[in-house]
Amino acid sequence: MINVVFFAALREQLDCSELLINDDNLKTVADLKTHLANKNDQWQHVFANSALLTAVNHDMVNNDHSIKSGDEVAFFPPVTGG
Amino acid sequence: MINVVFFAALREQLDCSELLINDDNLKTVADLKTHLANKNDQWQHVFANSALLTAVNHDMVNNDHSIKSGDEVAFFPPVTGG
Amino acid sequence: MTQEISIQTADFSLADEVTLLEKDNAIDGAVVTFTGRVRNNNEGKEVTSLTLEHYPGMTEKSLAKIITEAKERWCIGRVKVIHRVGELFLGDQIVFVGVTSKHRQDAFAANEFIMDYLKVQAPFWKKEASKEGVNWLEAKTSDENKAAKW
Amino acid sequence: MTQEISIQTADFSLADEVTLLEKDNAIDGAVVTFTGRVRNNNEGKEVTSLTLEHYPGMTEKSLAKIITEAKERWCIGRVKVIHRVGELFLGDQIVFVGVTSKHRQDAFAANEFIMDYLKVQAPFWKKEASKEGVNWLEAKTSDENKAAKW
Repeated sequence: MINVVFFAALREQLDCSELLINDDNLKTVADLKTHLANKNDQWQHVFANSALLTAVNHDMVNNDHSIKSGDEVAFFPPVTGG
Repeated sequence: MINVVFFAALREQLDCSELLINDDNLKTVADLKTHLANKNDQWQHVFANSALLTAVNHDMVNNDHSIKSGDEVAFFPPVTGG
Repeated sequence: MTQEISIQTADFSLADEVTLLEKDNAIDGAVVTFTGRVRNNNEGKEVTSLTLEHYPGMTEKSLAKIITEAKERWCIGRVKVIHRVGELFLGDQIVFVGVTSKHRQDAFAANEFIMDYLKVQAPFWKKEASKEGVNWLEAKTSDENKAAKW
Repeated sequence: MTQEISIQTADFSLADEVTLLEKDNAIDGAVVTFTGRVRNNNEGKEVTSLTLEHYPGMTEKSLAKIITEAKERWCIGRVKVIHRVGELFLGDQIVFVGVTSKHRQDAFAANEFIMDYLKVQAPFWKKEASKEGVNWLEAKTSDENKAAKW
């Protein structure tokens, strides 16, 4: 089970803040993104954005980062704090 | 008439904070320094220090800066504020 | 020693934070602070308020990493980072970074480094309300460049 | 608008100074402050007090020049420089520089520039009292180098 969370503009575009994925075939962040993008056109559009950032267990990671059951994977737009 | 002032360690070494010089032959800072250094051995010693700074009318200047009657010429060690 | 990182909705007091940074700290002669506030103007729009969202847990972790890196790069004493979240209005304080050091250039560099990295790595997002409506701010390339220079 | 430069024997309040820098100033989102205090230790000596002498008239003129140059180099809003003179003790505040700007890097750079130039151009001298006696501080080559880098 992977816990997927979304923030800021991304959360609003998807109208979703959190979902659980149970699919042992998803080995990397890239796999998960492809899986989510296949939900529908809106998700496809959002995940086509190359500026999208990913964090696994609170650390920023790249698309080839491995994921496993129990991980929290976050997707969000470039940060704008400070 | 030139008003000469001394600060900090320099003032203490010379035991003098201010003096008036009335000598139309002193055309530059260098002339004035030579004149002052000739007072005695202690003044000679103090004015031999190349780190000595000079300000004329509150602006830092070099040895070849011109001086004229009415000027305030200050001599002091490198500054240590802040 | 107080916490180095605070994410809070409440306002903060610059004076209180500096007092804490200096308390029982006779070895550090330099204190550099940065305070960021809500400006009335951003790229020509009249801003009325900002709403700040963050990613609890990751925020603290990313700021702790940035502080650790600053301590590895410079000889600094104490550090405090405060970032507010929620709705903020014109003139409100958003962020505070305070750094003490023996020699001033360490506190200057570490403070600017922390702000530059916070801007591109800490998971905060600003939603801006202006007369033209409400919209999420876009990240700036210039901020990426500032962080990359260190 | 208050005076940008103050040479004083009295202490100052960081909070009051920052409040003045921010007052009716909705366009500047960034405030950077530097505060320098008397440390308990300088090159291995246990310092008990400092006495600061300055050259009235030239001090103000040299600081005004430094501030003007900072304003020419960076896009900054308000500036305040306070330097205390007279006898100061352990932990006492010596110097304050506050700079506001729209974009943070201007305030950071201008503030450090002002401090670096103050250190080598403003006519202040420190006499240090420690257990080893009283002596005038020597200027540091490192300070010359810091000013030269701008």
